Amino acid sequence: MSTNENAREVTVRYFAWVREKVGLSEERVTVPPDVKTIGDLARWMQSRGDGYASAFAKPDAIRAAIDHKHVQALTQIGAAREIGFFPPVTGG
Amino acid sequence: MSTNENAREVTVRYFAWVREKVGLSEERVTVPPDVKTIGDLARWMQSRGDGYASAFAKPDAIRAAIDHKHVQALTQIGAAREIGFFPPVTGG
Amino acid sequence: MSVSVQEADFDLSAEVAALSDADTGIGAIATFIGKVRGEAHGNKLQSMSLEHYPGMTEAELARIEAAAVARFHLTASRIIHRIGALQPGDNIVLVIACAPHRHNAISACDFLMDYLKTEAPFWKKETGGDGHGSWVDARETDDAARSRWHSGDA
Amino acid sequence: MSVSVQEADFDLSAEVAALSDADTGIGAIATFIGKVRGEAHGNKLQSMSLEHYPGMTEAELARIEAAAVARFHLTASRIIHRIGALQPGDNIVLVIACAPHRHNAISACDFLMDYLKTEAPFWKKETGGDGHGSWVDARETDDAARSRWHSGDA
Repeated sequence: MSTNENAREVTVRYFAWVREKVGLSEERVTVPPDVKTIGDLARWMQSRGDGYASAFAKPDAIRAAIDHKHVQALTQIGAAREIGFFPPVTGG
Repeated sequence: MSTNENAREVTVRYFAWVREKVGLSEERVTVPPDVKTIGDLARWMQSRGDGYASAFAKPDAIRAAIDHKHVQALTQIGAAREIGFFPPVTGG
Repeated sequence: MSVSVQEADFDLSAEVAALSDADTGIGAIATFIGKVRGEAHGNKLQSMSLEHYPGMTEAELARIEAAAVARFHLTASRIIHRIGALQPGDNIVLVIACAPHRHNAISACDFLMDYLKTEAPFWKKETGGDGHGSWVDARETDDAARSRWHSGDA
Repeated sequence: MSVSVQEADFDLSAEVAALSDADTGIGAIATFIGKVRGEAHGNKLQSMSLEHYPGMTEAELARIEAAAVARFHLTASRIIHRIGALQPGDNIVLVIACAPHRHNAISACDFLMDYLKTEAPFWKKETGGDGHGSWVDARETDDAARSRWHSGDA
């Protein structure tokens, strides 16, 4: 399997109902070169199977973090080591 | 000693530096008929001796209560059973 | 709802438990403790003495507490104020406000302290490192803080 | 300053004492406890489960706490948030803010809870009396509460 020089491997973690719908809490993902932003990644996730399609059906309902910091849909993935997807938080 | 029909006996209590200057914490006082308000009473107190004169030298610096409720200088003494004089409060 | 004026110290956890353990409608508990600081106006404090107006104090505290309960829809509340001789680090006052949701509980604590500071008949006398005692002056900032809630509400 | 994410319950008095006993500069201690209520949206609650994002949670709580310390000039502070299975009446979260004066301590508690509610990565799943589990929806009122402090301050 050839690796595009722009493809990146990142750890992706899922929480709460995103985790339940995806059916995984964590995985290593090879991000295609045309996936530049968090929003791109959320939309690309929809194509990865029924669980993902359900979890990411409404990207606006999902929040994300890069390397443990909250980010927006337009944030570049850049050199992210870990990306988290989760619903709006409900602690406290 | 003849008692004017308009003279009233009340318990007067003193607190904090008012008490220290007066030299008493509590006394029964016969209020003259022309002393109608709390302000009148505070001014009349000045005439009762050196300690009182010192304690009531600045009536505006003193607060008062009638029967355990805060009152103002213009409040009528009326049928008060107990009058308290004290500095602005500093608890909490 | 209850108020206490006492020489004894209080136990925060025990007071909170007594107020809230039996009621699962309570989602929020805000507490405030005021303590004797080791310095006053830049001078070292040796001790503090708290005087109050017996009878009036309890009535004022109950009135202030009832106003907070009504205004913030509290489920439970408690005020304890100590009197007598206190040392730096000692507790002076405890207020607890319990409510279904957090903003009411926290605002009620704020309100209770602002009214207590300006209307409850307590007076502090501080004794400094030199042994000299002086009555604490009332702070205009306390009156200003109370007026945030609109005068006459409690 | 310290934050903890833990399954175990906490002891309010012990946490306050650990934070404040040694410092007589502290004149004001405000605390807030959030508890599991017995009802949610009119339905009886059987239990609650709290999930979080290990690593990110601690970082977010520390960031929020540092923002409160800087903004309100806190002398000491503490955040404890529980995770795992909880029952009605159980404690969920504790925040403590210590300061020389009361308004800073109380406002810091308010600020810490508003930011914690909207930025710390915790998620609640409620199980009702019928055994059905559902994830709690985020509340727009929490975002509105946070925006009182001006977005981007923490």
